[in-house]
Amino acid sequence: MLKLVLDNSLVSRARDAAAKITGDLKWLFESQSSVTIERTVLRLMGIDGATEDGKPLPNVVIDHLQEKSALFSGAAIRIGNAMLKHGLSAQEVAEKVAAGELDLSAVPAAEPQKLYELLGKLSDEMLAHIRSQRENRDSFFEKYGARRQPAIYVIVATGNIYEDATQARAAAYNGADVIAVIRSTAQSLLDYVPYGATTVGFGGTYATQENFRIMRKALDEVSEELGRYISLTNYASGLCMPEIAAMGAIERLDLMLNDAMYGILFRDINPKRTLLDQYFARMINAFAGIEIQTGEDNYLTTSDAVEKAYTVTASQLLNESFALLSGVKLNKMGLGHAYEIDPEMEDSFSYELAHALLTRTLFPDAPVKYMPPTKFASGNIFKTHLMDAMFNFVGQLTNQGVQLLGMMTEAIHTPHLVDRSLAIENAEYIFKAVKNLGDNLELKPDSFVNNRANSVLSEATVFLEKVAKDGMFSAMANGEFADIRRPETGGKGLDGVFQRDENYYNPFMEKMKEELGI
Amino acid sequence: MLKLVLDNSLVSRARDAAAKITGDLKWLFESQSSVTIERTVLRLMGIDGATEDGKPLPNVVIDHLQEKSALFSGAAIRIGNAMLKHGLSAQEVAEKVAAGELDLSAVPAAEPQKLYELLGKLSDEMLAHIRSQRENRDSFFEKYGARRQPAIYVIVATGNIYEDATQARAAAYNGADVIAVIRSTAQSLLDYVPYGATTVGFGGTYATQENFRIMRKALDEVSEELGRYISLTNYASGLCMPEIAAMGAIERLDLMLNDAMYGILFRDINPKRTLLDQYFARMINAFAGIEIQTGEDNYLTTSDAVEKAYTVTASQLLNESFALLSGVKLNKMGLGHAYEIDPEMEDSFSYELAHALLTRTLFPDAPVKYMPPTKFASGNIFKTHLMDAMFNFVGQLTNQGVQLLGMMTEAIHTPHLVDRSLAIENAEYIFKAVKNLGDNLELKPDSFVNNRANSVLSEATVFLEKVAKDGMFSAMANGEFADIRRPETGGKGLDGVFQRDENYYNPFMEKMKEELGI
Amino acid sequence: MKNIVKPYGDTLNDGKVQLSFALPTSNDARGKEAARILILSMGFEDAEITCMRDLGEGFTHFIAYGATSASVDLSKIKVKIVETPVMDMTETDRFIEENIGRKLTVVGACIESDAHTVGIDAIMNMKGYSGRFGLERYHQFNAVNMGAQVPSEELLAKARELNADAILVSQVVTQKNIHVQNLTRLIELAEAEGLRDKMLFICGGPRLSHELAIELGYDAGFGTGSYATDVGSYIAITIANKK
Amino acid sequence: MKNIVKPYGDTLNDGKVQLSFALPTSNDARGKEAARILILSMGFEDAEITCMRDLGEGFTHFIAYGATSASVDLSKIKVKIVETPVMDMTETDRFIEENIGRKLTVVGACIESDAHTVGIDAIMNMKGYSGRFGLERYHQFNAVNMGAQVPSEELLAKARELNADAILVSQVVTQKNIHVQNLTRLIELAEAEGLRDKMLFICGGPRLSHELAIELGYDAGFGTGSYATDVGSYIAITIANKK
Ligand code: B12
Ligand code: B12
Ligand SMILES: Cc1ncc(COP(=O)(O)O)c(C=O)c1O
Ligand SMILES: Cc1ncc(COP(=O)(O)O)c(C=O)c1O
Repeated sequence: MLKLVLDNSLVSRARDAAAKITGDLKWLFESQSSVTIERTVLRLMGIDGATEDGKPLPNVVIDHLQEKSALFSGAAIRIGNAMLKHGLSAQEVAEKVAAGELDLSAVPAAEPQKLYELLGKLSDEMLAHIRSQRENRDSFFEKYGARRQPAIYVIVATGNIYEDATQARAAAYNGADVIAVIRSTAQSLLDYVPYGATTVGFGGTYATQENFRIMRKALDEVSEELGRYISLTNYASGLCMPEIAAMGAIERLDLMLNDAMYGILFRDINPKRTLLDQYFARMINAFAGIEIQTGEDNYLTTSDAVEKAYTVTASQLLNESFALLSGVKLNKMGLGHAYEIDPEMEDSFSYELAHALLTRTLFPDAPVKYMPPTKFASGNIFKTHLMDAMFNFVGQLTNQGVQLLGMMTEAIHTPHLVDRSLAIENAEYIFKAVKNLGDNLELKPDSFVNNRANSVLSEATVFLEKVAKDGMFSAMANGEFADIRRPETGGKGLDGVFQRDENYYNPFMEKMKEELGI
Repeated sequence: MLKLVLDNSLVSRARDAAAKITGDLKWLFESQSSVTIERTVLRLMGIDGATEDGKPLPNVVIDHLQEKSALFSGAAIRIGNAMLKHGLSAQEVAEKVAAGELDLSAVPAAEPQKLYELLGKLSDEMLAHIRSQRENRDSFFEKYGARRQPAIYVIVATGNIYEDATQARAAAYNGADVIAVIRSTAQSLLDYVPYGATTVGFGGTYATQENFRIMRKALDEVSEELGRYISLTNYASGLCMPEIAAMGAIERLDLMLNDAMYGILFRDINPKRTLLDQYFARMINAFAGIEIQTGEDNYLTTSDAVEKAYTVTASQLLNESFALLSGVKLNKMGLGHAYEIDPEMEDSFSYELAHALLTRTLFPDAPVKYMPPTKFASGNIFKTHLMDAMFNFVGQLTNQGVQLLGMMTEAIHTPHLVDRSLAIENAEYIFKAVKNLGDNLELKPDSFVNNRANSVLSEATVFLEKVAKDGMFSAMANGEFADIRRPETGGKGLDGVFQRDENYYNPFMEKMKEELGI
Repeated sequence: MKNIVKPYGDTLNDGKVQLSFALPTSNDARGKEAARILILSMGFEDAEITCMRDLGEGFTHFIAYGATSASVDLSKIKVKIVETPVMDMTETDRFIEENIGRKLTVVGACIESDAHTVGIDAIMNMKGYSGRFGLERYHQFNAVNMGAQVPSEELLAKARELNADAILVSQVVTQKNIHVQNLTRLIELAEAEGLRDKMLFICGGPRLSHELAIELGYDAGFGTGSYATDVGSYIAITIANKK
Repeated sequence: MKNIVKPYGDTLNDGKVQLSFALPTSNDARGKEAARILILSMGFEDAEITCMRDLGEGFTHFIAYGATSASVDLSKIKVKIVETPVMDMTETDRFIEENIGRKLTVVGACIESDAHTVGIDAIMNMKGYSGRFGLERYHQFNAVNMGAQVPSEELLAKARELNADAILVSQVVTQKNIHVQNLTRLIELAEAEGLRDKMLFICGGPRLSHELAIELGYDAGFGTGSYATDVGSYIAITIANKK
C-alpha cells in the first residue's frame, strides 16, 4: 500500500493533546448522569412500550422521578425497590407509574442485599442477551466470511420501514455489505425514542426498536440467502444517544453512527449533556461489539474541505480518545472522513489522497468510515457518478474500512432503487479494477501528497494543543470547533443532566466497565 | 511521471527486428508504383472533379493509361507531354481524356528539358501550397498556444457533412481539441475517392476533398472564436491512401489515421499494394507536417487485450520503422493503443497502466494515440461512462498524446451531441483531478506493472524476430499477424500495382524525398 | 411565429431521449417487452432497451433510448423571471444610498424542519459564496441571519421587531413537497398578521424557481446558482421603485 | 387478472423516470421551461430539471426526473421467445445423433456492408465465447463461417451448394435501420430462389430480438448474450421436430 511518512513527533503531540482534553472531562463522566442514561437503564432492565398518546414508558418513569426529585441515585434503585415491594416486574412497575398508580419516590428503600441481588440478576440477564447477540454476529461472520474491505455501505431513506426493508434487501442482493437506515430529520432533537414500527418520516425513518427488529430480520434472511452477513447500522446520536445504543445492542445492530461532538456542534445540544451521554453510549457499543462511526464528514459539508481538513483530523483524534475512555477497541472505531473537495480544483484527487492516507496512517487499526462527495454533487448525475468513482478509487487505493457509497442523485433526492444499485456497480467495478494497484506504487517522500498530509497533521496538532490549554468547554464556547460557538450552559438538554448522589448506582455501567476493563 | 524500467536489450532487439523487416521491403518502394500513387500525382498536379456519373477524373485518366499500357513511366510524364503538346492545363487534359477526345498514349514525347521544367514548376507550386498550409498550422499554434496533452479527440459520425460540421463546432465549444470525421463504412475498399460534399453515409461521412474543406473552414472559424486551434483528422487508409493524404495536405488536415498494415489485415487489401501505398502516403503526411495515427486498437477489438497485448507493441514498432522510411518525424508519429481490457477482470487498471506506460516509454517523443474501451462497452451507459473515466485516468497519468474519448453510448449508436459533450466533461474532470498525480508516485521495479510491461515487450520481440526471419510477406501469409492469413498475391487491389520502367518519374516523390532528407 | 422543436440526438428533430427507470418486472424477455410497451405508451415512436439489470426483490432496471413524438413550441414559452438588472456590491450600496437613502434591513432563515443553512449563508454571511460577498458585508444592508430550523412564527416576530424590508427564506429539503407546505404556511401566517404587504417575501433553494415563488405568493424566488448580488440588487431596485 | 405497474423510484407506482436529452433551445430559464413543458407533454405529471448544460451551437442538454402517468398491464404482455430448452454441447451432439442421425450443416455470415464478425464468430468459431465453444467444435455440426461483408447472393449460393440445414446471419450495424433492409433483402431473395422453406433462417446481433426476427420472416433471432448452446439446441430440436 502507499505509505505516508508522517512526522512522528507531531503524531504523539496530537495524541497527547487529545488525551489531555478528554482526560480533563473524567470528572463529568464520574459524577454526573442524565435522563437518557437513566432511561437507558430502564430499557436495559426490560422496560419498553409507550402510553396511549405515544410517550415511551422510560420517559414516563424518568420524568416522574425527576419531578419528584428522586433521580439522584439513579433509576435502577427506585425501580428495584418498587419491584421488591410490590412483587412486580420492571415493566409492570413502569406501567403502574404511567397509570398514576405508583409514586416511586414514596416506595421505601428495600434491604440493600436483596436490592443489589435483584439488580444484579436483571442486569446479568440483559448483558447475557447482548453478549449472545455479539456472539451471534461473530458466528455469522465466521460462517459467511469476514466483511470485505472497503465494505460497501449504502443508505435507505424512504421514511417507511417496510419500504426500507425492501430496498435494503435489494441492495444486499446487488452487493451491499452494510445497510444504514437513515433517520428522519432531526430525530437528534427528540428527547425520547419513538415507539413501534413507523411508516412516515422526512428524509429518513425514525430509529425505533421495532424498526431495528424489522430491518434486522430482513437482513438476517437475506444474509442467509446470499451467504454473506449483511450488517445493519443506525444513529446513536442526539438527545437519546445511550438509549439507541442499548436498543441497537439488544437488536444486534452492527455499527452505530456515534460521534462525541456532533450533537453539540451540528444540533446545538448542550455540550455537557452530549459528552456525558456519549460516554455511556459508547460503553454499550463497546460491550455489544458494535463498531462506532463518527461524523467528521459534517465539518466538511459545511466548511471548505481543504482549508478545514485539519478539523477532521482533530475530531478523529478526539473521537478516538473519548472512545478509548469508554472501552471501545481500536478495531471498532470507524472514524470518519469525507471526499468533499471541489471537483473543479486542480489535483483534487491528490489532495484527497493525502487526506485519506493521513486518516489510514494515523489509525491503522480503525475500520475507517469514508464518506462520499455530497456538497459538490450536482443535478448532473453523470458527473456525480464520476466523482463517486474517484471516491471509490481512493477508497480502494487507501484501503478504507467502510465506503459509504455516493449516489449519482445526491443533489436531487434520497436514493432511488436504481441509484443505489448503480452506486454499488460503480464501487464494485472500481474496487476490482484497482484492487492491488497500491502494491505497485510508492509515494515519493518529498511529494505534494506527503507534504500535504504532514501539513494537515501539523495544523490539527496546533489546534488540539490550543484546545488542551483552554479546555474543551471554553474552546467550544469560543467557537473554536467548526466556527460555531457552543457555551457550556447553552443548547438543548442541559436540564436533563444531574449530579449523582453518593448512593448512585447503575448496574449496567458498573458491569460493563468491569468487563471492558476500564 | 511513473517510470518503467525496461530491459534495454529487449528494446534494441525489437527495434532492430522491426528495421530489418521494413528494410527488406525497400525494393518494393523503389521499384513499384500503384494506380492510387499515380492518381495522387494527378491530384497534386491539380486534376480534380468527376464525370457526370461520378467517376473522379484522376481515376478516368489512370484507367485510361492503364488500359493503354502507358502507365509504367508514371502519369506525370504523360500529362506533361499532353500539356505541352496541346497547350492545356493538367485539368483540361484530364477533361479531354474523360470526353474521349484525347489518347494520352498517342501523344508524342515532349522535349525532355521542357517537360521536366513544366513538371518542376507544377510540383513546386503544389508543394509550396502544402508548405504554406503547414506554416499556417504552425502559426495558428503559435498564436493560440500548443495543443494540450493529452489532447481531447472526439469523433463526429452523422454521415452528413453539414450535420458533422455543426456537431464538430459544438464539440470544440465543449472543449475538444481534435475532431475526427468518421468515414462511411468501408470506404477503404473503394478504389477511388468520392467527389464533392456528401450528406449520406453509413456510420460516417465519406472522405472527400470538399468535405475536408467544409470541415476545415468550420473549424478555422471556431478556432478563432475560441482562441484555440482545433485540429482536424480523417482516414488516409485503404485503397486510396496516398490520394487522401494529398487531399489532407492540400486542405490542411492536421492528423491522419494512416496505418501501414490495417488495410491488409482488417480490410483484406493486397499486402504489396498497401505497403507501397503507405510509403508514399506517409511521405506526403511527413511533408505536410501531418501527424499520422496508427490503428493498433484494431488488434484488440478483435482479440483479447491481455493475451494479444504484444501484437500492439509489435505493430507500433513496425509502424514506427515504416514511418521513418517515409521521413515522418518521431514527434509526428501518433502510434496507437487501446484500453480494451475486460472490466470484469481483477486489476484491469493495473494491466492497462502497464500497457499504456510501455507505449509511452518505448516512444517517448510520439504523440501517442490512445483509444478508449469499445469492445466491453455495453448498453449500460452509466457503466461505460465509468470505464471511460478509468481510461481518462490512465491517459492523464501516463501522459498520452491524444486521448480519443470514449462515449458512454459506444455500444448503442454513433455519438449523439449529448454523449460527446458528456465525454468531454468526463475527460476534463479526470484530467484535472489527477493532473500532477504521477509526480507523487513511483513504480516499484519488482511490481506487477513493471513486470507485465517487460513481459509484453519480450513477447513482441520474439514475435518480431520471427517475422524478420520469415520476411513480412510470408509471415502475413502464414497468419502470424492477428491470426489472419494474408497471402502476398491475395486481397484487393493487386492489379493496381505495377513495376516502374526506367523512365519512371514522380516529381512530387523526388522533391519530397529531398526535402525530407530520405 | 411558431417554432416547434423536438429533442435532438444527432439529427434535427430526431426526438432522441435517454430514459432510465425501474419496473417491478422480471429481468427477462417479458420484462423487456413490458418496458418497451411502457415507453411506447409514453408517446415514443420507438424504444430501444439497451440495458436490463436485475435489482433484486422483483425489480428490473431498464436503460433505453427512444424517439419521442412530443414537441414544444418555443414561441409559446412564457417564463417569469426576476427582471431587475444585477449590480455588484459597491453598485448596490451606492444605488441604495442614492435612491433610498437609508439602510435596508433583511431577516433570513432556514425555516421549520430544514437545517440546510449553507444556501442562506451563501447569500447572507459576510464571507459569501463563490467569491461574491454576502449581504452582511454590504454597507447598506442590515442583514440578520437567524440560521437553521427557525419556526415561521419566530421569523415573522423578528421581522416585525426589526421593521424589516425583506424576509429571506431558504428551503432545501423537498421530499414529499415539505418545502411547499412550509412556504405556504409562512405566507399564510404573514397575511394573518398583516405583515405580507409590509415587506418583500423572498425564498430560495435548489428546487425553487421564481415561477414557483410567485405561485406560492412570494415576491421572488432564487434557485441554484444565485448570489448575494442577485438578491441584493433585486431588493434595492424593487424597494426604490416602490417608493 | 390485471397487473398494472408503473416505474418505481422509491415508492411503489411513484412513476419516477430519469430522462436526458438535448433541445435546440437556450441555456436559460426559457430553455428550462421549454424542457419542462416538453416533459409534461410526454405525459409526465411533474418534471424536475436537475441539470442544464450548454452544448454550444444553440443546443442545451437537460437532465430531468419526472413521474410518468403511463403504466403497463403485465398480464397483457405477450412475447415471442425461443422456446426450445438449452442443452450444452455434448447434450446437443447426442441429441442430434439420436434424433436426427446425421450431421447438420449450417452456413453463417455477416452480410452486406456489415463487417462486425465478432458476434458470428462467437457463435460459430471453434473457440466460442465466454467459455462456451462455438458450433465448429460440435461433432454433429458442419459449420461454415463465411465471415464479413458477404453479399446475400453468395450466402444463399453457398447454402444451396452445401444443402444447408440452417443459415446464420449476423447484423450489428443498425444506423438508419440498415439491418432491417439487409435482412429483408436476404429473405426476399431466398423466397425468390425457393430456398426459404428448405432451411432454417436465423439471425442475430445486439439490436435483434426473436420478436423482430419473426416479424422479418425469420425462424428465430438471437440478441446480446446468446451463445452457441442457445443456437445449437434450437437448430437441433427444431429440425428433429420437423422430421
Ligand atoms: C450539506 C448538506 C447537509 C448538511 C447541512 C449543513 C448545513 N449547515 O447546511 C447536513 C449534513 C446537516 C445535512 C443534513 C440532512 N440532509 Co442534507 N444535504 C446537504 C447537501 C450535501 C448540500 C447542500 C448544500 O449545502 N448545498 C450548497 C448550497 C450553497 O446550495 P443551495 O442550498 O442550493 O443554495 C443556493 C441556492 O439554492 C440559493 N438559495 C438557497 N437558499 C436560499 C435562500 C434565499 C433567500 C435565496 C435568495 C437563495 C437561496 O442560493 C444558494 C447559493 O447559490 C445536499 C446534497 C446536495 N449536493 O445538494 C443534501 C440534501 C439537501 N440533504 C438531504 C437530506 C434528506 C438531509 C437530511 C434530512 C438527512 C437525514 N435524514 O438526516 C438531514 C437533515 C437536515 C435537515 N433537518 O434539514 C437531501 C434532501 C432531499 C430532498 N430533495 O428532499 C439532499 C438533497 C441529499 C440527498 N440526496 O438525500 N445535509
Ligand atoms: C469491434 C467493433 C468493430 C470492429 C469489428 C471487428 C470485427 N472483426 O468484428 C471494427 C473496428 C472493424 C469496427 C468497425 C466499424 N464499426 Co464497429 N464496433 C465494434 C464494437 C466495439 C464491438 C462489437 C463486438 O464485437 N461486440 C462483441 C460481440 C460478441 O457482440 P455481438 O456482436 O452483439 O454478438 C453477440 C450477439 O449479438 C449475438 N449475435 C451476433 N450476431 C449473431 C448472429 C447469429 C446467427 C446469432 C445466432 C447470434 C448473433 O451473439 C453474439 C454473442 O453473444 C461495437 C461497439 C460495442 N461495444 O458494441 C462497435 C459498433 C458496432 N461499430 C459501429 C460502427 C458505426 C462501425 C463502423 C461503421 C465505423 C466506421 N465508420 O468505420 C465500422 C465499419 C464496420 C462495418 N463495415 O460494419 C457502431 C454501430 C452503430 C449502429 N448501431 O449502427 C458501434 C455500435 C459503435 C458506435 N457506437 O458507433 N467495429
Ligand atoms: C453523527 C451523526 N449523528 C446523527 C446524524 C443525523 O441525525 P439527526 O438528523 O437526527 O441529527 C448525522 C448526520 O449526518 C451524523 O453525522
Ligand atoms: C487505420 C484505420 N483506417 C481506417 C479505418 C476505418 O475505415 P474503413 O471502414 O474505410 O476501413 C479504421 C477504423 O478503425 C482504422 O483504424
